[in-house]
Amino acid sequence: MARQITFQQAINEALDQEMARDERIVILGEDIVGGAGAPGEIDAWGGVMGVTKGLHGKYGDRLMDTPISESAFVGAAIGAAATGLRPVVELMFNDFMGVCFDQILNQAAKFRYMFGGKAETPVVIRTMIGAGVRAAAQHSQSLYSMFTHVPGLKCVVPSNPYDAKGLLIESIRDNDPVIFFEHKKLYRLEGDVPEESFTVPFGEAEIVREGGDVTIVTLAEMVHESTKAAEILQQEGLECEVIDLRTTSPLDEETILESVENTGRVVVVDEANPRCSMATDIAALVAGAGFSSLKAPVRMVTAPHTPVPFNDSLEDLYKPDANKIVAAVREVSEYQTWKTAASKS
Amino acid sequence: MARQITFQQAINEALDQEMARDERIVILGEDIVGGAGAPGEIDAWGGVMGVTKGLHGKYGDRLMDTPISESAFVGAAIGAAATGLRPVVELMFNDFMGVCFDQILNQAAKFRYMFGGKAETPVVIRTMIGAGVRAAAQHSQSLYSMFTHVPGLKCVVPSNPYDAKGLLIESIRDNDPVIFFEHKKLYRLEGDVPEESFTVPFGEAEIVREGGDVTIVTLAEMVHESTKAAEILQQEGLECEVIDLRTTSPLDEETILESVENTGRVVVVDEANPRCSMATDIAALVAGAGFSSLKAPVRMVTAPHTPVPFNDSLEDLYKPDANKIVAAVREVSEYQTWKTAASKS
Amino acid sequence: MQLTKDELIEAYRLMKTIREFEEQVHLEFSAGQIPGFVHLYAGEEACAVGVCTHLSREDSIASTHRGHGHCIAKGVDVHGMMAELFGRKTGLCGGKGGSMHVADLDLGMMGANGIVGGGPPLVCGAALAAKRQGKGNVAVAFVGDGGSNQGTTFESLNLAKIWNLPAIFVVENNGYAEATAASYSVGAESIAERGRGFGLPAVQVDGHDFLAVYEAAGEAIERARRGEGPSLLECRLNRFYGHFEGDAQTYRGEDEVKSLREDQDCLLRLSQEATASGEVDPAEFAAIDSEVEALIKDTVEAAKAAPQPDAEDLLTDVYVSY
Amino acid sequence: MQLTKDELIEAYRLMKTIREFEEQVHLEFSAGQIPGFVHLYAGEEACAVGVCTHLSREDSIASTHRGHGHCIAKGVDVHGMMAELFGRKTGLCGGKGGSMHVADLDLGMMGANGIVGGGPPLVCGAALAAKRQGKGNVAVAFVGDGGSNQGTTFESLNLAKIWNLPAIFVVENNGYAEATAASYSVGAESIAERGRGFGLPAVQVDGHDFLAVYEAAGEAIERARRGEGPSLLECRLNRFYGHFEGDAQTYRGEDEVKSLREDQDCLLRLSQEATASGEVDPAEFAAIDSEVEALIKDTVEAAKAAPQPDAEDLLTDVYVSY
Ligand SMILES: Cc1ncc(C[n+]2csc(CCOP(=O)(O)OP(=O)(O)O)c2C)c(N)n1
Ligand SMILES: Cc1ncc(C[n+]2csc(CCOP(=O)(O)OP(=O)(O)O)c2C)c(N)n1
Ligand SMILES: [Mg+2]
Ligand SMILES: [Mg+2]
Repeated sequence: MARQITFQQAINEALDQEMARDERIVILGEDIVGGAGAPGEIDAWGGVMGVTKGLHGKYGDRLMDTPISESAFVGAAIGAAATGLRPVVELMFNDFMGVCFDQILNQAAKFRYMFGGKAETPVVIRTMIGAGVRAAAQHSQSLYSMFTHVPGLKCVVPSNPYDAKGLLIESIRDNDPVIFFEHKKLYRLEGDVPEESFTVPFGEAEIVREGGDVTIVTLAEMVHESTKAAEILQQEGLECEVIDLRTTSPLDEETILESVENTGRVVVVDEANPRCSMATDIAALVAGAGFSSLKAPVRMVTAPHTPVPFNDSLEDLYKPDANKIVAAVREVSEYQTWKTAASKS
Repeated sequence: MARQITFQQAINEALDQEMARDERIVILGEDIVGGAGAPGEIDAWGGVMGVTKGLHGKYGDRLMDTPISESAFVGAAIGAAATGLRPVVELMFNDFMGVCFDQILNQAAKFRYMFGGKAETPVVIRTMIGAGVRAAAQHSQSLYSMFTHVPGLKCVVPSNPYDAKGLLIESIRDNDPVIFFEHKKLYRLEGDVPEESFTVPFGEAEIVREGGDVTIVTLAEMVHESTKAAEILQQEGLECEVIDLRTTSPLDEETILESVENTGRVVVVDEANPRCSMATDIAALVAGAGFSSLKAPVRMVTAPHTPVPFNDSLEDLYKPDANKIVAAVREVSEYQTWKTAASKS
Repeated sequence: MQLTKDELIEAYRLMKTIREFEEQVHLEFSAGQIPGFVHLYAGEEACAVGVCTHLSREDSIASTHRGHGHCIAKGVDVHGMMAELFGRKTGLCGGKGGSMHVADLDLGMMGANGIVGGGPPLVCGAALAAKRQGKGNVAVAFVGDGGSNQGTTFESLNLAKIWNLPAIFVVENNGYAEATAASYSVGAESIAERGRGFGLPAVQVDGHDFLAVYEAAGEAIERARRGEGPSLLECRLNRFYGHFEGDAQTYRGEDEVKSLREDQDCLLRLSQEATASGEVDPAEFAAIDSEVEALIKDTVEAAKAAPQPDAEDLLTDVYVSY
Repeated sequence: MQLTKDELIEAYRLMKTIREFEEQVHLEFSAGQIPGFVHLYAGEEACAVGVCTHLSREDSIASTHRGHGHCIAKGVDVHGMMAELFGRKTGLCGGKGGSMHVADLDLGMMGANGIVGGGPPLVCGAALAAKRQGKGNVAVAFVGDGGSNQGTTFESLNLAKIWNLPAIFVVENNGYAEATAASYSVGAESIAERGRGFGLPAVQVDGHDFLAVYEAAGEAIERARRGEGPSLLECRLNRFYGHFEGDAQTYRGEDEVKSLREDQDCLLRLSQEATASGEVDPAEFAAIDSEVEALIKDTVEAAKAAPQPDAEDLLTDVYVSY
């Protein structure tokens, strides 16, 4: 059997292998070593989740702890990328984009285009998303839709250890700025991951489960809830095709549209808030290019339009889960258009 | 005939009347007076577009120029709102949200919910959107979709002087944080505006033109391009219903869905970039709740997924215009489903 | 600035309340009873109380992720706080905020804050509101040494200065931001020095010394009340626990915490000084200690017995129709 | 630091090139030939040239919205710049950037920047790259007095200090940010003083005095090259035109600009000093003046004759498939 490691180990390994391969890679972020200037252990943390732990021992000052000055150090990563390094920077929680968004929105994302192709900005910003750990309103958001909205950025949302490794290596080798979103509930997830270096290309969604009745389009942690739902529905004889986007920008439109051509029914599952979101993005794609195949309304299963509540049971209610997905799939599968009703008779 | 004033004058008048009415209103922003500390004229600018010009003479130090410290002064407006004032703050270009987004995303938007309803934050953030004046990639964006994505914020996108006045007064009186987006191409637009104070409620779209063939859903400056397109199409016998959203959050879902029930065909026109946008938001709404009425794919007419280019002709190509809207409407109106084809025969 | 005996005893009571609150939260968190991210203030009590003793409910404070101490010092109800940490309906925020978002606007407590550097701009606003209201009120931002490196904090120092706001920036320099030493992350000679670079009167005090904090804060606050603008106060102090509950603290020196508890305990110091001078009888402190312990025990029990929020609460306190 | 005569003449040529470039842009803008937002550097030439004369193409600079002068001083091609301002295909950015986004990464010019405070973080990165490459290169951020109030700038000062980066922050204090006076917006005694608060060596110089800027910049840059960390240099100077082209400048004093042109012209000052000392013959300067005028005239004509971008250019230089 193939080797099993966690999502977190997969990220660490990707960083390790790439740093060994390319001198230009540096890692910056708050406590990504941990213990700078302190009397105790050096490499005390490896980032708040321990993801970079151990790399300092191998690569020394190619990893640098930063002050709590996100604009300065995210910007520094971007500036260094434009002048010859290939930095990977950790923005602890994606919620903190608010204190450094300009450097991403107006600097990194714009350079290549507004300088007429004369700049490359090979920077990767790793950041944490997701609700589910009672971290409340300012540490639980999933803000990938905002980055996906911005031309010039590429956005990666791995759902499993294999993809985490392959997509991170791809991200590091890409010459555009990449935002790499790690769902905090996935770090301990184990899965098969080759030891050797490999890449997963951008813009290729994965069909994690095939099925001809309903297409479920989803990403990140929600891939697992969707799969759970698909298993439940299989008992009822409903076959779901579950599509894991893997990257939201670029987006693999073809895989989605082909699946919809088969099923005619779509549920989009996105943990984020509903408005102007990845959920609406996929729904709009299907309502446009996929319309001729559609046999039922596109249903979105998302968080409500509220901040993330602290209380456990409220937070559980807040998040989409297998039950809600099952209900949505049933709804679209039972939907009868004039057309489908007619064609049955 | 009713009095005609410009969009810009309408905003100035709304501010003036509200300041006269409510002592708690203060205005903060860069050069919103202009000339602070300088030897020449005081009230030299009234903001970079002159929108607040003249108010300093009437209200003195209730208007305050700020340093170029957007986090501090936008945050100050928010903090003042939470402690008894009702500030209106000018964030010159919405592109500058990047340097102060945290105060909006994580502070203003979250207070009421995360403090369990124990806080009110009556702050209005006025900011400029839009391409079309050769201001290039960092001064031409339309970023309302990012704010619309955020629960806890209300988002206003007036398209004409009447709405600008009525919606701004409504915004100032609202107890939630409101982002008020002013399209820079609209400031000189004239229109009928009552002299007396009045409000336009949130969440009520306006049907600016009735028609039974195709629904065009749009906002801000694009309302005018859409109306132009509708006039052209009328010559061909196609009647478009043009819906001006007026506020994107809250969103008037009913008006859109009712119109789609009639027409079965929808074009969404949004000047912003296409991904995870207001365009996809409306398309998704229609693909969900409006599906049973839909007779054609939902078409989105938007900017491409690129930054805004500087060059005139490229920028003109970048923006949606009447011609592109006409083409999209024709496309959806000519679309024949199996169902519509059948029902015609 | 002289404290009466009653004031001193009240200050001790508040400091003890904070300490006891944190010790109990530590236990309950370890027992898995409190979810989420929790940062304890134990060890730093003299700062919150030394500052807030000068404030009335019309004065405002904005706090940090390490906010329990500031809340208690500002007079926030400990039952409401504990229930909030447990996520209960009876919590100050109805269970929707948790430790990082405890707030009580009615008492001028503008909220703990999960964003480092979130508070200083807000405090500029509260100070502006106070200035316009003209009643001599002030607003205080608590900031950590880590938070002192955030651009929002720097901008706020300048804004407060040029608008001559009644704002006080209290920097709680506990030597660490998470695992990173302040000696590494702060390039200046001191945070006070950096404040002076912005044109603010700025002093550094021993934050374990309640009386020193009380005095320095009093001067800064009085200056602000008189309309003479903002100040910065750097308190050097220590946290007794890890950055957050669960932190293994391997970055700290051997026995660092132990020796802090022995030599740098602001509570001990205050009570020892007051009893040594004969001003307060040790028995009085002991009595307060047991009262406070009983009180905090009660908050824990009440919180555990309190109801969960209702499902409908998910959709209240925010505009929702979709 | 002694300049040879050739170096002095070369500096004059660059300063004159900037001046002439800006004067022509002013005319073309007024004539409606140049679209968009344009901010002129005329009057401030001694600063850009005084600093950049010390730099090679392996050194980096990041500029501001008022970027033409920095570009020219760093050796960027004036034909490419002028064509870019006109939005032509032959422009440095293919017409997609315009005045606010002129860049030439190959020459270490990291771009003008439409975001005030956008540059300093980027320069920390370029300085980090230089430091890692170990060849003694440096990176320079130009910042206005207005930009000196942006949080990103403050954070960068601290980051450069604690990482001991070869970064130089050159603050061009021209007294105004748009219509707002620096005396209003900067709370500190001086911007240099604020820099010292961050632990950076910081000096203030007369930015009209090329030799003074040259010398002070040289010290800071040499210090950085030696691995001794960042510095701040505050140049006090003036802009001859409005904030942007179209600014009525009513906030300025009566005759302010007129007297500046007469008394504070860095070009005049440099040429007068050099001719008074007999080092340079006035005729040599006159010859440069006509060469430069001819050159800039040519850039305008070439730009006007240059082709527009192609429609397809809208979709290049960015990932697009939708
Ligand atoms: C903008 C932002 N960046 C990073 C964090 C993560 N974080 C939370 S607390 C903390 C350390 C704060 O240190 P300090 O300001 O010294 O306060 P202390 O914890 O020592 O009281 C960090 C980095 C955050 N919450 N917000
Ligand atoms: C973040 C941001 N805020 C505001 C502006 C608008 N703006 C452009 S230039 C400018 C003034 C800059 O003043 P200063 O830094 O002194 O430079 P100067 O124009 O004097 O050269 C302002 C406010 C901007 N471009 N970016
Ligand atoms: Mg600390
Ligand atoms: Mg200036």
